[in-house]
Amino acid sequence: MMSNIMEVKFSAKSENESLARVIVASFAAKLDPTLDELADIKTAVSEAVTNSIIHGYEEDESKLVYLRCKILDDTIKIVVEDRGKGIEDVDIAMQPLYTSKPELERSGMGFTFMESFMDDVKVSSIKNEGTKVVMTKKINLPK
Amino acid sequence: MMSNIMEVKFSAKSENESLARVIVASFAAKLDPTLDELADIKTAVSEAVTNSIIHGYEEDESKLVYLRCKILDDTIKIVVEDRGKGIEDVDIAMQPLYTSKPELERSGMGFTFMESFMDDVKVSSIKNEGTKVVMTKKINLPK
Amino acid sequence: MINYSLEHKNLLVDFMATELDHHIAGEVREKIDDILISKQVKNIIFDFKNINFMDSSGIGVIIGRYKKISSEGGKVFVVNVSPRVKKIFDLSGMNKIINIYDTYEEAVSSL
Amino acid sequence: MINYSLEHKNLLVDFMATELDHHIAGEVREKIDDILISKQVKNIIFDFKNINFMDSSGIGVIIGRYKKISSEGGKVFVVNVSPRVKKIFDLSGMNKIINIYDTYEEAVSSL
Ligand SMILES: Nc1ncnc2c1ncn2[C@@H]1O[C@H](COP(=O)(O)OP(=O)(O)O)[C@@H](O)[C@H]1O
Ligand SMILES: Nc1ncnc2c1ncn2[C@@H]1O[C@H](COP(=O)(O)OP(=O)(O)O)[C@@H](O)[C@H]1O
Repeated sequence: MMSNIMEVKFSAKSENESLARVIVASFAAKLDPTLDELADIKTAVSEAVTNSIIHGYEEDESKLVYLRCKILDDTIKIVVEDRGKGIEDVDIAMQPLYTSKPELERSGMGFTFMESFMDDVKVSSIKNEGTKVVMTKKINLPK
Repeated sequence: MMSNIMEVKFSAKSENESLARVIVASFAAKLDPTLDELADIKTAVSEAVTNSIIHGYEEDESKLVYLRCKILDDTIKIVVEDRGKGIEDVDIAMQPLYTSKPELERSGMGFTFMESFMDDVKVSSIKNEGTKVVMTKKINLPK
Repeated sequence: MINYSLEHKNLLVDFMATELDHHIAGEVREKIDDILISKQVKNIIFDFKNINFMDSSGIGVIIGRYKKISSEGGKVFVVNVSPRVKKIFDLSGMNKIINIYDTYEEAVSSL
Repeated sequence: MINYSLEHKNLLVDFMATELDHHIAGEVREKIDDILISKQVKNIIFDFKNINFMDSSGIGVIIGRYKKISSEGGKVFVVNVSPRVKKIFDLSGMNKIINIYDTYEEAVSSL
Protein backbone atom coordinates (compact mmCIF):
# COMPACT_ATOMS: atom_id res chain seq x y z
CA MET A 1 0.00 0.00 0.00
CA MET A 2 1.31 3.36 -0.98
CA SER A 3 0.51 6.32 1.21
CA ASN A 4 1.66 9.90 1.57
CA ILE A 5 0.24 12.89 3.37
CA MET A 6 0.70 16.64 3.23
CA GLU A 7 -1.02 19.43 5.12
CA VAL A 8 -0.68 23.07 4.22
CA LYS A 9 -2.07 26.29 5.53
CA PHE A 10 -1.52 29.66 3.90
CA SER A 11 -2.69 33.27 4.02
CA ALA A 12 -6.07 33.85 2.39
CA LYS A 13 -4.53 35.95 -0.38
CA SER A 14 -5.59 35.55 -3.97
CA GLU A 15 -1.94 35.23 -5.03
CA ASN A 16 -1.89 31.96 -3.08
CA GLU A 17 -4.50 30.39 -5.37
CA SER A 18 -1.77 29.55 -7.87
CA LEU A 19 0.47 28.38 -5.01
CA ALA A 20 -2.23 25.94 -3.91
CA ARG A 21 -2.51 24.59 -7.45
CA VAL A 22 1.24 24.08 -7.74
CA ILE A 23 1.47 22.41 -4.34
CA VAL A 24 -1.34 19.95 -5.02
CA ALA A 25 -0.11 19.26 -8.54
CA SER A 26 3.40 18.40 -7.28
CA PHE A 27 1.96 16.19 -4.59
CA ALA A 28 -0.43 14.46 -7.00
CA ALA A 29 2.37 14.01 -9.54
CA LYS A 30 3.58 11.03 -7.49
CA LEU A 31 0.51 9.11 -8.72
CA ASP A 32 1.73 9.67 -12.27
CA PRO A 33 -1.55 11.21 -13.49
CA THR A 34 -2.18 12.19 -17.09
CA LEU A 35 -1.91 15.91 -17.85
CA ASP A 36 -5.68 16.00 -18.04
CA GLU A 37 -6.13 14.39 -14.65
CA LEU A 38 -3.63 16.87 -13.23
CA ALA A 39 -5.54 19.77 -14.77
CA ASP A 40 -8.78 18.39 -13.31
CA ILE A 41 -7.24 18.34 -9.84
CA LYS A 42 -5.77 21.83 -10.22
CA THR A 43 -9.10 23.24 -11.33
CA ALA A 44 -11.02 21.67 -8.45
CA VAL A 45 -8.46 22.93 -5.91
CA SER A 46 -8.51 26.36 -7.46
CA GLU A 47 -12.30 26.54 -7.12
CA ALA A 48 -12.36 25.42 -3.50
CA VAL A 49 -9.48 27.67 -2.40
CA THR A 50 -10.94 30.67 -4.26
CA ASN A 51 -14.27 30.08 -2.52
CA SER A 52 -12.63 30.08 0.91
CA ILE A 53 -10.88 33.35 0.10
CA ILE A 54 -13.85 35.15 -1.48
CA HIS A 55 -16.86 33.70 0.28
CA GLY A 56 -15.46 32.22 3.49
CA TYR A 57 -13.20 35.11 4.42
CA GLU A 58 -14.48 37.87 2.14
CA GLU A 59 -10.86 38.56 1.19
CA ASP A 60 -9.57 39.14 4.72
CA GLU A 61 -5.92 38.31 4.03
CA SER A 62 -5.06 37.84 7.69
CA LYS A 63 -7.05 34.59 7.69
CA LEU A 64 -5.76 31.12 6.77
CA VAL A 65 -6.87 28.53 4.25
CA TYR A 66 -6.24 24.87 5.15
CA LEU A 67 -5.38 22.34 2.48
CA ARG A 68 -4.80 18.69 3.22
CA CYS A 69 -3.90 15.96 0.77
CA LYS A 70 -3.55 12.26 1.12
CA ILE A 71 -2.57 9.62 -1.35
CA LEU A 72 -3.75 6.12 -0.59
CA ASP A 73 -2.90 3.61 -3.29
CA ASP A 74 -4.17 5.17 -6.51
CA THR A 75 -6.58 7.68 -4.96
CA ILE A 76 -5.94 11.25 -3.94
CA LYS A 77 -8.06 12.87 -1.28
CA ILE A 78 -8.02 16.65 -1.03
CA VAL A 79 -9.58 18.67 1.77
CA VAL A 80 -9.95 22.44 1.54
CA GLU A 81 -11.15 24.12 4.70
CA ASP A 82 -11.72 27.59 6.06
CA ARG A 83 -12.88 28.99 9.39
CA GLY A 84 -14.96 31.64 7.70
CA LYS A 85 -18.57 32.59 7.48
CA GLY A 86 -19.95 29.25 6.40
CA ILE A 87 -22.82 28.33 4.07
CA GLU A 88 -26.45 28.59 5.15
CA ASP A 89 -27.80 25.98 2.75
CA VAL A 90 -25.24 23.75 1.08
CA ASP A 91 -27.72 22.19 -1.37
CA ILE A 92 -28.67 25.57 -2.79
CA ALA A 93 -25.05 26.72 -2.85
CA MET A 94 -24.04 23.70 -4.90
CA GLN A 95 -26.61 24.26 -7.64
CA PRO A 96 -25.04 25.19 -10.97
CA LEU A 97 -25.01 28.96 -11.57
CA TYR A 98 -26.01 29.76 -7.99
CA THR A 99 -23.86 32.54 -6.55
CA SER A 100 -24.32 34.83 -3.58
CA LYS A 101 -21.88 37.34 -5.06
CA PRO A 102 -23.02 38.24 -8.59
CA GLU A 103 -21.65 41.74 -7.98
CA LEU A 104 -18.16 40.19 -7.97
CA GLU A 105 -18.95 38.52 -11.29
CA ARG A 106 -18.86 35.06 -9.79
CA SER A 107 -20.19 32.58 -12.30
CA GLY A 108 -21.71 30.17 -9.80
CA MET A 109 -19.86 27.31 -11.49
CA GLY A 110 -17.31 26.57 -8.75
CA PHE A 111 -18.99 23.57 -7.16
CA THR A 112 -20.10 22.31 -10.58
CA PHE A 113 -16.48 22.26 -11.74
CA MET A 114 -15.35 20.49 -8.57
CA GLU A 115 -18.00 17.84 -9.14
CA SER A 116 -17.18 17.50 -12.83
CA PHE A 117 -13.47 17.08 -12.28
CA MET A 118 -13.33 14.95 -9.16
CA ASP A 119 -14.92 11.55 -8.53
CA ASP A 120 -16.55 12.65 -5.31
CA VAL A 121 -17.15 16.01 -3.60
CA LYS A 122 -18.59 16.42 -0.11
CA VAL A 123 -19.24 19.80 1.42
CA SER A 124 -19.94 20.43 5.07
CA SER A 125 -20.42 23.84 6.53
CA ILE A 126 -21.55 25.50 9.73
CA LYS A 127 -22.79 29.07 9.64
CA ASN A 128 -20.14 31.41 11.13
CA GLU A 129 -17.77 28.53 11.78
CA GLY A 130 -16.50 27.57 8.38
CA THR A 131 -16.64 25.29 5.39
CA LYS A 132 -14.94 22.03 4.51
CA VAL A 133 -14.78 20.55 1.03
CA VAL A 134 -13.59 16.95 0.73
CA MET A 135 -12.78 15.74 -2.77
CA THR A 136 -11.39 12.45 -4.00
CA LYS A 137 -10.18 11.24 -7.35
CA LYS A 138 -8.83 7.88 -8.41
CA ILE A 139 -5.94 8.05 -10.78
CA ASN A 140 -5.98 5.15 -13.18
CA LEU A 141 -2.57 3.67 -12.98
CA PRO A 142 -2.49 1.46 -16.06
CA LYS A 143 -2.26 3.75 -19.08
CA MET B 1 4.40 46.04 4.01
CA MET B 2 4.07 42.83 2.13
CA SER B 3 3.53 39.64 4.06
CA ASN B 4 2.52 36.10 3.33
CA ILE B 5 2.71 32.91 5.31
CA MET B 6 2.56 29.21 4.54
CA GLU B 7 2.92 26.20 6.77
CA VAL B 8 3.30 22.66 5.47
CA LYS B 9 3.75 19.28 7.01
CA PHE B 10 4.37 16.13 5.04
CA SER B 11 5.36 12.48 5.47
CA ALA B 12 9.07 11.97 6.08
CA LYS B 13 9.51 10.20 2.73
CA SER B 14 12.46 10.91 0.51
CA GLU B 15 10.13 11.45 -2.45
CA ASN B 16 8.83 14.52 -0.57
CA GLU B 17 12.24 16.22 -0.73
CA SER B 18 11.47 17.41 -4.25
CA LEU B 19 7.94 18.36 -3.15
CA ALA B 20 9.40 20.58 -0.42
CA ARG B 21 11.66 22.27 -2.98
CA VAL B 22 8.78 22.94 -5.36
CA ILE B 23 6.54 24.26 -2.59
CA VAL B 24 9.12 26.68 -1.24
CA ALA B 25 10.17 27.76 -4.73
CA SER B 26 6.57 28.62 -5.70
CA PHE B 27 6.08 30.48 -2.45
CA ALA B 28 9.37 32.38 -2.81
CA ALA B 29 8.57 33.17 -6.45
CA LYS B 30 6.31 35.95 -5.21
CA LEU B 31 9.43 37.90 -4.22
CA ASP B 32 10.53 37.76 -7.85
CA PRO B 33 13.95 36.24 -7.07
CA THR B 34 16.62 35.60 -9.69
CA LEU B 35 16.97 31.99 -10.83
CA ASP B 36 20.14 31.79 -8.80
CA GLU B 37 18.46 33.03 -5.63
CA LEU B 38 15.70 30.50 -6.20
CA ALA B 39 18.24 27.70 -6.62
CA ASP B 40 19.96 28.83 -3.40
CA ILE B 41 16.68 28.57 -1.50
CA LYS B 42 15.82 25.19 -3.02
CA THR B 43 19.23 23.80 -2.11
CA ALA B 44 19.04 25.01 1.49
CA VAL B 45 15.53 23.57 1.92
CA SER B 46 16.58 20.30 0.34
CA GLU B 47 19.46 19.97 2.82
CA ALA B 48 17.36 20.72 5.88
CA VAL B 49 14.46 18.46 4.85
CA THR B 50 16.82 15.62 3.91
CA ASN B 51 18.49 15.92 7.33
CA SER B 52 15.14 15.64 9.11
CA ILE B 53 14.30 12.53 7.11
CA ILE B 54 17.69 10.80 7.39
CA HIS B 55 19.05 11.96 10.72
CA GLY B 56 16.00 13.16 12.64
CA TYR B 57 13.71 10.27 11.77
CA GLU B 58 16.17 7.70 10.40
CA GLU B 59 13.82 7.22 7.46
CA ASP B 60 10.73 6.34 9.48
CA GLU B 61 8.16 7.36 6.86
CA SER B 62 5.29 7.50 9.35
CA LYS B 63 6.81 10.66 10.85
CA LEU B 64 6.18 14.23 9.70
CA VAL B 65 8.48 17.04 8.59
CA TYR B 66 7.31 20.61 9.32
CA LEU B 67 8.10 23.42 6.92
CA ARG B 68 7.07 26.99 7.56
CA CYS B 69 7.71 29.97 5.32
CA LYS B 70 7.07 33.64 5.77
CA ILE B 71 7.64 36.55 3.47
CA LEU B 72 8.03 39.92 5.13
CA ASP B 73 8.84 42.70 2.72
CA ASP B 74 11.82 41.45 0.72
CA THR B 75 12.93 38.71 3.12
CA ILE B 76 11.94 35.07 3.21
CA LYS B 77 12.16 33.12 6.42
CA ILE B 78 12.11 29.34 6.22
CA VAL B 79 11.80 27.00 9.18
CA VAL B 80 12.35 23.26 8.83
CA GLU B 81 11.54 21.23 11.91
CA ASP B 82 11.31 17.62 12.97
CA ARG B 83 10.36 15.87 16.18
CA GLY B 84 13.10 13.32 15.77
CA LYS B 85 16.19 12.27 17.60
CA GLY B 86 17.85 15.67 17.88
CA ILE B 87 21.51 16.71 17.79
CA GLU B 88 23.83 16.24 20.75
CA ASP B 89 26.23 19.04 19.88
CA VAL B 90 25.07 21.50 17.26
CA ASP B 91 28.44 23.23 16.90
CA ILE B 92 30.15 19.99 15.99
CA ALA B 93 27.31 18.95 13.69
CA MET B 94 27.58 22.20 11.76
CA GLN B 95 31.27 21.83 11.00
CA PRO B 96 31.99 21.29 7.31
CA LEU B 97 32.44 17.61 6.43
CA TYR B 98 31.17 16.40 9.79
CA THR B 99 28.69 13.58 9.42
CA SER B 100 27.39 11.00 11.86
CA LYS B 101 26.36 8.73 8.99
CA PRO B 102 29.38 8.16 6.73
CA GLU B 103 28.04 4.64 6.05
CA LEU B 104 25.15 6.29 4.18
CA GLU B 105 27.69 8.28 2.13
CA ARG B 106 26.61 11.57 3.63
CA SER B 107 29.09 14.24 2.64
CA GLY B 108 28.77 16.33 5.79
CA MET B 109 28.18 19.41 3.65
CA GLY B 110 24.48 19.95 4.44
CA PHE B 111 24.82 22.72 7.00
CA THR B 112 27.66 24.28 5.04
CA PHE B 113 25.40 24.58 1.98
CA MET B 114 22.57 26.05 4.05
CA GLU B 115 24.96 28.65 5.41
CA SER B 116 26.46 29.40 1.99
CA PHE B 117 23.11 29.89 0.30
CA MET B 118 21.09 31.69 2.95
CA ASP B 119 21.91 34.95 4.74
CA ASP B 120 21.37 33.47 8.17
CA VAL B 121 20.98 29.94 9.56
CA LYS B 122 20.13 29.13 13.16
CA VAL B 123 19.86 25.58 14.43
CA SER B 124 18.33 24.58 17.72
CA SER B 125 17.97 21.01 18.82
CA ILE B 126 17.07 19.01 21.87
CA LYS B 127 18.23 15.43 22.17
CA ASN B 128 15.29 13.04 21.59
CA GLU B 129 12.89 15.92 21.03
CA GLY B 130 13.81 17.27 17.64
CA THR B 131 15.62 19.82 15.55
CA LYS B 132 14.64 23.20 14.17
CA VAL B 133 16.51 25.03 11.43
CA VAL B 134 15.60 28.69 10.85
CA MET B 135 16.95 30.27 7.70
CA THR B 136 16.44 33.71 6.23
CA LYS B 137 17.36 35.29 2.94
CA LYS B 138 16.78 38.79 1.64
CA ILE B 139 15.83 38.95 -1.99
CA ASN B 140 17.17 42.05 -3.61
CA LEU B 141 14.20 43.59 -5.32
CA PRO B 142 15.84 46.12 -7.63
CA LYS B 143 17.47 44.16 -10.46
CA MET C 1 -1.84 41.78 -17.18
CA ILE C 2 -3.31 42.41 -20.63
CA ASN C 3 -2.26 44.05 -23.86
CA TYR C 4 -4.86 45.42 -26.21
CA SER C 5 -5.36 46.95 -29.60
CA LEU C 6 -8.38 48.49 -31.22
CA GLU C 7 -9.24 48.12 -34.88
CA HIS C 8 -12.59 49.19 -36.40
CA LYS C 9 -14.15 49.16 -32.93
CA ASN C 10 -13.01 45.58 -32.40
CA LEU C 11 -11.07 45.33 -29.15
CA LEU C 12 -8.40 42.63 -29.22
CA VAL C 13 -7.36 41.57 -25.73
CA ASP C 14 -4.17 39.61 -25.24
CA PHE C 15 -3.36 38.05 -21.86
CA MET C 16 0.16 38.40 -20.57
CA ALA C 17 -0.52 35.97 -17.71
CA THR C 18 -0.70 32.23 -18.35
CA GLU C 19 -3.41 31.51 -15.79
CA LEU C 20 -6.79 33.20 -15.71
CA ASP C 21 -7.97 32.78 -12.13
CA HIS C 22 -9.61 34.94 -9.45
CA HIS C 23 -6.25 36.54 -8.64
CA ILE C 24 -5.90 38.17 -12.03
CA ALA C 25 -9.62 38.36 -12.89
CA GLY C 26 -10.12 41.59 -10.95
CA GLU C 27 -7.33 43.43 -12.72
CA VAL C 28 -8.39 42.15 -16.11
CA ARG C 29 -11.94 43.32 -15.50
CA GLU C 30 -10.87 46.82 -14.41
CA LYS C 31 -8.48 47.27 -17.28
CA ILE C 32 -11.03 46.26 -19.89
CA ASP C 33 -13.82 48.28 -18.33
CA ASP C 34 -11.57 51.35 -18.40
CA ILE C 35 -11.11 50.83 -22.10
CA LEU C 36 -14.83 50.31 -22.66
CA ILE C 37 -15.47 53.68 -20.99
CA SER C 38 -12.77 55.65 -22.76
CA LYS C 39 -12.91 54.15 -26.27
CA GLN C 40 -15.58 53.20 -28.74
CA VAL C 41 -15.76 49.41 -28.67
CA LYS C 42 -18.29 47.21 -30.42
CA ASN C 43 -16.91 43.68 -30.18
CA ILE C 44 -14.29 42.09 -27.94
CA ILE C 45 -11.93 39.36 -29.09
CA PHE C 46 -10.00 37.57 -26.34
CA ASP C 47 -6.81 35.92 -27.50
CA PHE C 48 -6.17 32.94 -25.23
CA LYS C 49 -2.88 31.86 -26.79
CA ASN C 50 -0.93 32.41 -23.54
CA ILE C 51 -3.55 30.96 -21.21
CA ASN C 52 -2.97 27.36 -20.15
CA PHE C 53 -5.20 27.43 -17.08
CA MET C 54 -8.63 28.92 -16.48
CA ASP C 55 -11.21 28.22 -13.80
CA SER C 56 -14.73 29.52 -13.10
CA SER C 57 -13.36 32.94 -12.13
CA GLY C 58 -12.15 33.29 -15.72
CA ILE C 59 -15.62 32.35 -16.93
CA GLY C 60 -16.97 35.13 -14.71
CA VAL C 61 -14.78 37.79 -16.32
CA ILE C 62 -15.69 36.77 -19.84
CA ILE C 63 -19.42 36.59 -19.08
CA GLY C 64 -19.20 39.98 -17.36
CA ARG C 65 -17.71 41.60 -20.47
CA TYR C 66 -20.24 39.75 -22.64
CA LYS C 67 -23.08 41.29 -20.63
CA LYS C 68 -21.70 44.79 -21.13
CA ILE C 69 -21.03 44.48 -24.82
CA SER C 70 -24.09 42.45 -25.85
CA SER C 71 -26.52 45.01 -24.43
CA GLU C 72 -25.17 47.37 -27.11
CA GLY C 73 -25.37 44.73 -29.82
CA GLY C 74 -21.72 43.69 -29.63
CA LYS C 75 -20.26 40.21 -29.61
CA VAL C 76 -17.55 38.39 -27.68
CA PHE C 77 -15.06 36.07 -29.35
CA VAL C 78 -12.37 33.88 -27.93
CA VAL C 79 -9.56 32.61 -30.12
CA ASN C 80 -6.57 30.30 -29.73
CA VAL C 81 -8.02 28.32 -26.82
CA SER C 82 -6.19 25.22 -25.72
CA PRO C 83 -8.19 21.97 -25.54
CA ARG C 84 -8.21 22.26 -21.75
CA VAL C 85 -9.61 25.79 -21.74
CA LYS C 86 -12.10 24.73 -24.42
CA LYS C 87 -13.34 22.03 -22.04
CA ILE C 88 -13.94 24.68 -19.36
CA PHE C 89 -15.87 26.87 -21.81
CA ASP C 90 -17.94 23.87 -22.89
CA LEU C 91 -18.74 22.80 -19.33
CA SER C 92 -19.82 26.31 -18.40
CA GLY C 93 -22.32 26.43 -21.25
CA MET C 94 -20.71 29.67 -22.39
CA ASN C 95 -20.04 28.29 -25.83
CA LYS C 96 -23.71 29.13 -26.52
CA ILE C 97 -23.21 32.86 -26.09
CA ILE C 98 -19.52 33.30 -26.81
CA ASN C 99 -18.06 32.63 -30.23
CA ILE C 100 -15.04 30.36 -30.19
CA TYR C 101 -12.77 30.48 -33.25
CA ASP C 102 -9.38 29.01 -33.92
CA THR C 103 -7.75 32.24 -35.02
CA TYR C 104 -8.15 35.97 -34.82
CA GLU C 105 -8.61 36.16 -38.58
CA GLU C 106 -11.53 33.73 -38.55
CA ALA C 107 -13.18 35.68 -35.73
CA VAL C 108 -12.84 38.98 -37.56
CA SER C 109 -14.01 37.64 -40.90
CA SER C 110 -17.15 36.23 -39.25
CA LEU C 111 -18.17 39.74 -38.21
CA MET D 1 17.34 6.18 -12.93
CA ILE D 2 20.57 5.83 -14.90
CA ASN D 3 21.68 4.57 -18.29
CA TYR D 4 25.20 3.36 -18.79
CA SER D 5 27.65 2.17 -21.40
CA LEU D 6 31.08 0.69 -21.08
CA GLU D 7 33.90 1.40 -23.50
CA HIS D 8 37.54 0.39 -22.89
CA LYS D 9 36.80 0.02 -19.16
CA ASN D 10 35.43 3.56 -19.04
CA LEU D 11 31.94 3.55 -17.53
CA LEU D 12 29.74 6.32 -18.88
CA VAL D 13 26.80 7.06 -16.57
CA ASP D 14 23.88 9.07 -17.83
CA PHE D 15 21.21 10.29 -15.43
CA MET D 16 17.59 9.93 -16.48
CA ALA D 17 16.39 12.05 -13.55
CA THR D 18 16.81 15.83 -13.58
CA GLU D 19 17.48 16.20 -9.86
CA LEU D 20 20.23 14.40 -7.99
CA ASP D 21 19.08 14.44 -4.37
CA HIS D 22 18.91 11.95 -1.49
CA HIS D 23 15.77 10.39 -2.96
CA ILE D 24 17.52 9.11 -6.05
CA ALA D 25 21.04 8.90 -4.58
CA GLY D 26 20.43 5.47 -3.07
CA GLU D 27 19.26 3.89 -6.29
CA VAL D 28 22.07 5.48 -8.28
CA ARG D 29 24.60 4.15 -5.83
CA GLU D 30 23.22 0.60 -5.93
CA LYS D 31 22.97 0.51 -9.69
CA ILE D 32 26.53 1.70 -10.18
CA ASP D 33 27.95 -0.57 -7.49
CA ASP D 34 26.26 -3.54 -9.19
CA ILE D 35 28.04 -2.62 -12.40
CA LEU D 36 31.37 -2.18 -10.61
CA ILE D 37 31.01 -5.71 -9.23
CA SER D 38 29.93 -7.40 -12.44
CA LYS D 39 32.06 -5.57 -15.03
CA GLN D 40 35.62 -4.46 -15.38
CA VAL D 41 35.61 -0.71 -14.82
CA LYS D 42 38.61 1.57 -14.53
CA ASN D 43 37.24 5.10 -14.77
CA ILE D 44 33.75 6.54 -14.34
CA ILE D 45 32.41 9.44 -16.38
CA PHE D 46 29.18 11.00 -15.12
CA ASP D 47 27.22 12.87 -17.75
CA PHE D 48 25.27 15.63 -15.99
CA LYS D 49 23.48 16.96 -19.06
CA ASN D 50 20.02 16.17 -17.64
CA ILE D 51 20.72 17.30 -14.08
CA ASN D 52 19.54 20.78 -13.20
CA PHE D 53 19.54 20.34 -9.42
CA MET D 54 22.05 18.70 -7.09
CA ASP D 55 22.54 19.01 -3.36
CA SER D 56 25.02 17.54 -0.88
CA SER D 57 23.44 14.08 -1.25
CA GLY D 58 24.59 14.15 -4.87
CA ILE D 59 28.07 15.09 -3.73
CA GLY D 60 27.94 12.06 -1.43
CA VAL D 61 27.21 9.64 -4.28
CA ILE D 62 29.97 10.98 -6.48
CA ILE D 63 32.54 10.95 -3.66
CA GLY D 64 31.46 7.42 -2.75
CA ARG D 65 32.14 6.18 -6.29
CA TYR D 66 35.39 8.15 -6.38
CA LYS D 67 36.57 6.33 -3.24
CA LYS D 68 35.87 2.92 -4.80
CA ILE D 69 37.45 3.63 -8.13
CA SER D 70 40.47 5.66 -6.98
CA SER D 71 41.69 2.90 -4.67
CA GLU D 72 42.22 0.88 -7.86
CA GLY D 73 43.92 3.76 -9.65
CA GLY D 74 40.81 4.87 -11.54
CA LYS D 75 39.52 8.40 -12.02
CA VAL D 76 36.13 10.09 -11.86
CA PHE D 77 35.01 12.64 -14.42
CA VAL D 78 31.91 14.76 -14.65
CA VAL D 79 30.87 16.35 -17.92
CA ASN D 80 28.14 18.70 -19.11
CA VAL D 81 27.57 20.32 -15.74
CA SER D 82 25.31 23.37 -15.58
CA PRO D 83 26.73 26.52 -13.94
CA ARG D 84 24.54 25.85 -10.91
CA VAL D 85 25.78 22.30 -10.43
CA LYS D 86 29.34 23.53 -11.04
CA LYS D 87 28.86 25.93 -8.12
CA ILE D 88 27.87 23.02 -5.89
CA PHE D 89 30.94 21.03 -6.95
CA ASP D 90 33.16 24.06 -6.31
CA LEU D 91 31.71 24.74 -2.87
CA SER D 92 32.13 21.10 -1.86
CA GLY D 93 35.84 21.19 -2.66
CA MET D 94 35.28 18.14 -4.87
CA ASN D 95 36.72 19.88 -7.89
CA LYS D 96 40.11 18.99 -6.39
CA ILE D 97 39.60 15.26 -6.72
CA ILE D 98 37.05 15.00 -9.51
CA ASN D 99 37.84 16.06 -13.05
CA ILE D 100 35.28 18.40 -14.55
CA TYR D 101 35.22 18.66 -18.34
CA ASP D 102 32.83 20.31 -20.72
CA THR D 103 32.25 17.27 -22.88
CA TYR D 104 32.59 13.51 -22.85
CA GLU D 105 35.16 13.68 -25.64
CA GLU D 106 37.41 16.01 -23.67
CA ALA D 107 37.17 13.74 -20.63
CA VAL D 108 38.08 10.65 -22.65
CA SER D 109 40.92 12.27 -24.52
CA SER D 110 42.46 13.41 -21.22
CA LEU D 111 42.82 9.78 -20.13
N1 LIG E 1 -15.94 28.46 1.47
C1 LIG E 1 -17.15 29.04 1.40
N2 LIG E 1 -17.59 29.82 2.41
C2 LIG E 1 -18.81 30.42 2.36
N3 LIG E 1 -19.64 30.31 1.30
C3 LIG E 1 -19.26 29.55 0.26
C4 LIG E 1 -18.00 28.88 0.25
N4 LIG E 1 -17.89 28.20 -0.91
C5 LIG E 1 -19.04 28.43 -1.59
N5 LIG E 1 -19.86 29.23 -0.90
C6 LIG E 1 -21.21 29.67 -1.30
O1 LIG E 1 -21.64 28.83 -2.36
C7 LIG E 1 -21.95 29.62 -3.52
C8 LIG E 1 -21.66 28.84 -4.80
O2 LIG E 1 -20.27 28.60 -4.92
P1 LIG E 1 -19.67 28.33 -6.35
O3 LIG E 1 -20.44 27.25 -7.02
O4 LIG E 1 -18.22 28.06 -6.19
O5 LIG E 1 -19.90 29.67 -7.15
P2 LIG E 1 -19.25 31.12 -7.04
O6 LIG E 1 -17.95 31.03 -6.28
O7 LIG E 1 -19.02 31.51 -8.46
O8 LIG E 1 -20.25 31.98 -6.32
C9 LIG E 1 -21.14 30.87 -3.35
O9 LIG E 1 -21.67 31.95 -4.07
C10 LIG E 1 -21.22 31.09 -1.83
O10 LIG E 1 -22.45 31.68 -1.47
N1 LIG F 1 17.44 17.11 11.66
C1 LIG F 1 18.49 16.49 12.25
N2 LIG F 1 18.27 15.60 13.25
C2 LIG F 1 19.29 14.95 13.85
N3 LIG F 1 20.59 15.16 13.52
C3 LIG F 1 20.87 16.02 12.53
C4 LIG F 1 19.84 16.74 11.85
N4 LIG F 1 20.41 17.53 10.93
C5 LIG F 1 21.74 17.34 11.03
N5 LIG F 1 22.04 16.43 12.00
C6 LIG F 1 23.37 15.97 12.40
O1 LIG F 1 24.32 16.91 11.88
C7 LIG F 1 25.27 16.23 11.05
C8 LIG F 1 25.76 17.15 9.95
O2 LIG F 1 24.70 17.46 9.05
P1 LIG F 1 25.03 17.90 7.56
O3 LIG F 1 26.04 19.00 7.60
O4 LIG F 1 23.76 18.17 6.87
O5 LIG F 1 25.76 16.63 6.92
P2 LIG F 1 25.19 15.18 6.48
O6 LIG F 1 23.70 15.23 6.35
O7 LIG F 1 25.86 14.94 5.18
O8 LIG F 1 25.60 14.23 7.54
C9 LIG F 1 24.56 15.00 10.59
O9 LIG F 1 25.46 13.98 10.19
C10 LIG F 1 23.75 14.63 11.83
O10 LIG F 1 24.54 13.96 12.78
